[in-house]
Amino acid sequence: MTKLVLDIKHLEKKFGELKATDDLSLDLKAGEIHAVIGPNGAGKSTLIKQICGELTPDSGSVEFLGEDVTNLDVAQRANLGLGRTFQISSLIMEYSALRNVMLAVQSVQGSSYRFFQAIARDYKQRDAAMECLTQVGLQDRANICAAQLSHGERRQLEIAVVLALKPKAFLLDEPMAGMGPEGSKRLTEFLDTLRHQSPILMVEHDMDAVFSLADRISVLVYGKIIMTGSVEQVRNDPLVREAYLGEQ
Amino acid sequence: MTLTLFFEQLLNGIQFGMMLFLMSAGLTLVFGVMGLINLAHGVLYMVGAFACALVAGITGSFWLGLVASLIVAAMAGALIEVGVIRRLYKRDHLDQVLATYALILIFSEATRWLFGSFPLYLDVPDILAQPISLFGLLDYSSYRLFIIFVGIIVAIGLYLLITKTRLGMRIRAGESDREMIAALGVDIRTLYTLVFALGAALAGIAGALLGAVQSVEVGMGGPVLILAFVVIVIGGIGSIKGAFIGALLVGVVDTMGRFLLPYLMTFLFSPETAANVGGALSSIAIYILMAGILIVKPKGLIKGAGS
Amino acid sequence: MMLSVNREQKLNISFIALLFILPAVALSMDEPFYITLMTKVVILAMAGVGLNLALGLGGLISFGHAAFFGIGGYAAGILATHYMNDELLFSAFGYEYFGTDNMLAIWFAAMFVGAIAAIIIGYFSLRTKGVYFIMITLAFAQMIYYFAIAWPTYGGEDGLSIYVRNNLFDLNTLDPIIFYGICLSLLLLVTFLVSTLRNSHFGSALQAARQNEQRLASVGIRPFGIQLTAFVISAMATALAGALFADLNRFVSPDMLSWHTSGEIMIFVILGGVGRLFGPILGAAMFIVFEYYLGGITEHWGLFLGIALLAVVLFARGGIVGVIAGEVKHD
Amino acid sequence: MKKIALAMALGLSVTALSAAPVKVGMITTLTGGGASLGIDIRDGFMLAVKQANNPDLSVVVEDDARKPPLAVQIADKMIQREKVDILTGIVWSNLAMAVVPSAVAQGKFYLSPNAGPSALAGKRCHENYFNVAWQNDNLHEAMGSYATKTGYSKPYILAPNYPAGKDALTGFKRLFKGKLAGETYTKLGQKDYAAEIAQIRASGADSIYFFLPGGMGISFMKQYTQSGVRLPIMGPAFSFDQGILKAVGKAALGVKNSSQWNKDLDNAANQAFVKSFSSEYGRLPSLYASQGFDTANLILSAMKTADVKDTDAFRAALNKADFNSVRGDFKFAANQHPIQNIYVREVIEENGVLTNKVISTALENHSDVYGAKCKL
Repeated sequence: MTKLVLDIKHLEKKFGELKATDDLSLDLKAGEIHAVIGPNGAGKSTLIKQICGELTPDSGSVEFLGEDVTNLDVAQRANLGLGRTFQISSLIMEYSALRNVMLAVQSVQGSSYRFFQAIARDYKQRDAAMECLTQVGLQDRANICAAQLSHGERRQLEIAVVLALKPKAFLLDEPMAGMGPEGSKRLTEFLDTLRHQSPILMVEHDMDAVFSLADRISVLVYGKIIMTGSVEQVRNDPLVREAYLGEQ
Repeated sequence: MTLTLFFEQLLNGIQFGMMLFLMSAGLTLVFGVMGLINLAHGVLYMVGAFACALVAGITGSFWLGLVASLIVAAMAGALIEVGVIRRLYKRDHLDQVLATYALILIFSEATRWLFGSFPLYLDVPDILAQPISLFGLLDYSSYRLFIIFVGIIVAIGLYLLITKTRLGMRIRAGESDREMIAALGVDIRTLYTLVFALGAALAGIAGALLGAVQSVEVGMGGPVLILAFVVIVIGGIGSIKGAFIGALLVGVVDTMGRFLLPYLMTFLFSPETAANVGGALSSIAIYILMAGILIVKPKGLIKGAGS
Repeated sequence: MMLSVNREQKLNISFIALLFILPAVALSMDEPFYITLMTKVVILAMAGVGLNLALGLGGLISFGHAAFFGIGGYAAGILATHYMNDELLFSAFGYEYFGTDNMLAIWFAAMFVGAIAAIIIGYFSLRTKGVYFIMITLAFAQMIYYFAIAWPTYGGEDGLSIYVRNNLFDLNTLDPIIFYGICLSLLLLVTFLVSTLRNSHFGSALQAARQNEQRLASVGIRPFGIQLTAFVISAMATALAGALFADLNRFVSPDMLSWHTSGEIMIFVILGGVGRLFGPILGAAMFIVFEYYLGGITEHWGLFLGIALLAVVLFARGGIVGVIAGEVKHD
Repeated sequence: MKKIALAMALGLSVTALSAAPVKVGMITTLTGGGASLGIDIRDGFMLAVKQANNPDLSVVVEDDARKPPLAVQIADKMIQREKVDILTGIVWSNLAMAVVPSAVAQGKFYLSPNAGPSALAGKRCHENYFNVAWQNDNLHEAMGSYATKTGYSKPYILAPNYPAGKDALTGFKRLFKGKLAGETYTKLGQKDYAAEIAQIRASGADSIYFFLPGGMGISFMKQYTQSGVRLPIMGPAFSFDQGILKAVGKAALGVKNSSQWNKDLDNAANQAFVKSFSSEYGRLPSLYASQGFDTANLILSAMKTADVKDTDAFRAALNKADFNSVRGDFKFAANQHPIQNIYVREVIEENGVLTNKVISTALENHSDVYGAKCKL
């Protein structure tokens, strides 16, 4: 049996009367891409937030690399190696693309409490960041302010930032959202190579991407996982077709 | 210490709470709808008190003065909104703080120019000047009971306004989504002017009502402003209900603190030291309350808009 | 290497030059009062530079920095008073301390006490955001303010007189120009440190925390620690300014702790330009010059000061530096 | 507001005495809370200056807005730039403590027209510091003595929680012989006194003594009247003086308060002062105006016999207090604080205007207790 990287057990989260997460269990194995799909309002964002630590579940637990991280905050989980991207790009808008990535490198370096060394002179940090930008193809846009990047470029930058963290698992919240067909295709190819680095748990709407990338797919409806299986199993499940795919 | 005294103090606390509610209702309304930090709220309070004192002095009628305070403060509010505040909604809190601080300087100094530095005379109307007996146990100021009454009326009025009227619907819409109401075709500029004027009128009437039991002078708005902020922060900024609860809480804690702390200290210290220590503690009681509540509930007791 | 100098840097350089030239002119014209006035500007500017670190770089709108200003002042006042009266301040492990009139020791004490206060206030306040943060910092400052008024040992509302200015090496600190020199050196030092900090790794994380806390946390840097550190450093600079202010006036009073003082320090920062290195210095200079000259012209100077401030907010966005040097540039 | 008030008498070319001109710097509160006090001091002072018409005396006035650091800045300016010889004008003890020690240390004279903190009367007294009003405790001591004489056995006393408030209650207790029904320190600037009034009612007090200057006193009196508690009230003059009585209203009628001056004191100087002040400014003079007036006359009297540049001679001339004080007999004690009578006044209505009438003398030729600690 492959070792579990992420193991989510019996997660519950209520907002008032609404059960946004309902006895949800989910795992991520080494080397795989696990996609979570579901209609709007199924509770995908709430799930992501509980995995990365922005929300605390009412009950249940999240284990990462065998360690219970349920009570850890976002930064602590990130330090353990949980690299997350945002559905709507969440960047440091006044910083250049390079500075955005450098911040992630800085976190890995553990140098955030260096008060006197000028960041402009930290060539190690700069080079490491540049490498990540090159990986996603943004090397020519390194000095452009994040606010001035196009939507697609911001998505790429999100990925570059998370690469710089050298995470032990990727947590991608709709990485394809808002990308053109060309961009989606390139990103799909890129993510395919990424799985060898670390496993990926992704929430995604783009079915083409999901079906071409995922080793396993979980279907989330009203806060519950109604099934988990291979691409084929999910494609052919009548329940899924009715609850989700039937809509399209 | 008798039970009667204890209840009288509790009543005093509630009464003080109502005063605080009157002071802070307008502030929290303006913050809730427009997301504006209005340091000039205390100035509008002063404007109301001066208008009331002036008109009451000329006509001899406190009630006419009260009406005048409402009108003048609302007009001053509308003037400020159209002239200055309107340009600040999209700015950050810092610009708002600086601009409304500037308004404090301008209004205070202009008022002094017009009225001079000596405090003005304003007394309660004759009909409310005499104390009345409560349950045959104690004499209580009828004017203070009147303030409790006005506080409740204002609370109910605001509740009805916000939940039952068209204007209230727009205000609620504005609280939850500022772009949306513009999309709905509501004239947002007029709405904001209206809300600001309403907030100002509430401040003005509070100034007139409290001016009659306190002193009407330039600078009277400063301490009020800080108190009102404490109240709305405890209650949850933008929530009228929160302001009501916060005001009662602050009123009771402050009054009971002033009353009980020096008393409790007599068990620990000599009478003179007790008066000193108790006095010192009671003057910071409400700030301790506020810090305590914010540490436990960082967004105040009631979830308000714009927070 | 070519040094490219942008407009903001030109402005800063010319302003530093003015800080040196003007007192020299005042000295040559035998107008010591103007030196005193400039000393006040320099000291208040330092309080502003301190606040600017938290407010401008960190986005922490503290409405309670008067607490640190006043704490610094009282640290100086208390140490000096005990020294003068030869009264025991504290004794520990058989060592008895009677205060000091050595400025270096006083500065250190002011910053130390300011830092302790900032750790406590910051630890609790940083759990809140936005307007709540503004108000909780105000609440803490008000607690200290009322405490200082009511606490009789060090004068309560009457404040504490120092009578003689404290000493630094063998300098005649009572000579206005020498005291100005001391204050200016410290201001330039503090400003240089803040500038270094701004460009450091820490500064990068701090400014990121202002723009997007969520992002900072998600790359594994805890905003809380970064912000608390910035808050404490900011408070230390403001406390140092407070200690100097006490020495300037030879007097400390709870007035230094009042919310008006917090508001004024904040106004220096906004007036000059939030987050600009020299913003608070220009802001403080403008404010004092305005207050002084208007005060000399009319009894109703508050009215005109108000109008001037309003004009700056409405028509000069980004403060004075913003108007002269344009928008902030990040690489 | 630099008002060079006196640049007059240019026509006079010959002066009998060739003494150096005297420049007075007045730092007082003209804006913000309590501005009316500063305005009265200034107006009283300037009236005397105008009447004396002495071309050798010039005055600069500036507003301290009741802020200690601003007062210090103005003092620095007046000493360093205006090169004044004498400073005066400060209303508040805390501002006086900020300005006076360093001003007198720099060899300037300071004449206090209002504040009299105990430190400056005792341990920190200075040969260049003269108090022309009273030591802070004086009026409170007078009321303590009055309460004893009147036979009150259980007064309730209250004051704000700050040094002047504590001095006030200490002063009252010093000369009051008997028990207190209660003692309360309120928050400085407090405007609601319901809780305190309830406690007074419950305490079984037979009288009330309070020191609540400015708006605090106005608020207390209004609320007290409405509360239905009917105990005799005593206070120092500050809460019942001319400038504030109008705002307190009829609630103040009958209140006993202590003052070293009143407009009905029977001496020629006073009658002339009241008359000329009223016609000059269109209002009745207050306690503060009388103190400002006396301060100016004290300076003028010293100028007649001494040159201000000869510090020792001028100091001696001031110490003689050779002028007609509007409060009658006036001289300085060893610590250069007044020895004077302190009267009990009652608030009355006279021609539709609320004002005070002297009803008795509380203390005769009274000085302060701190002088013993002064080494002058």
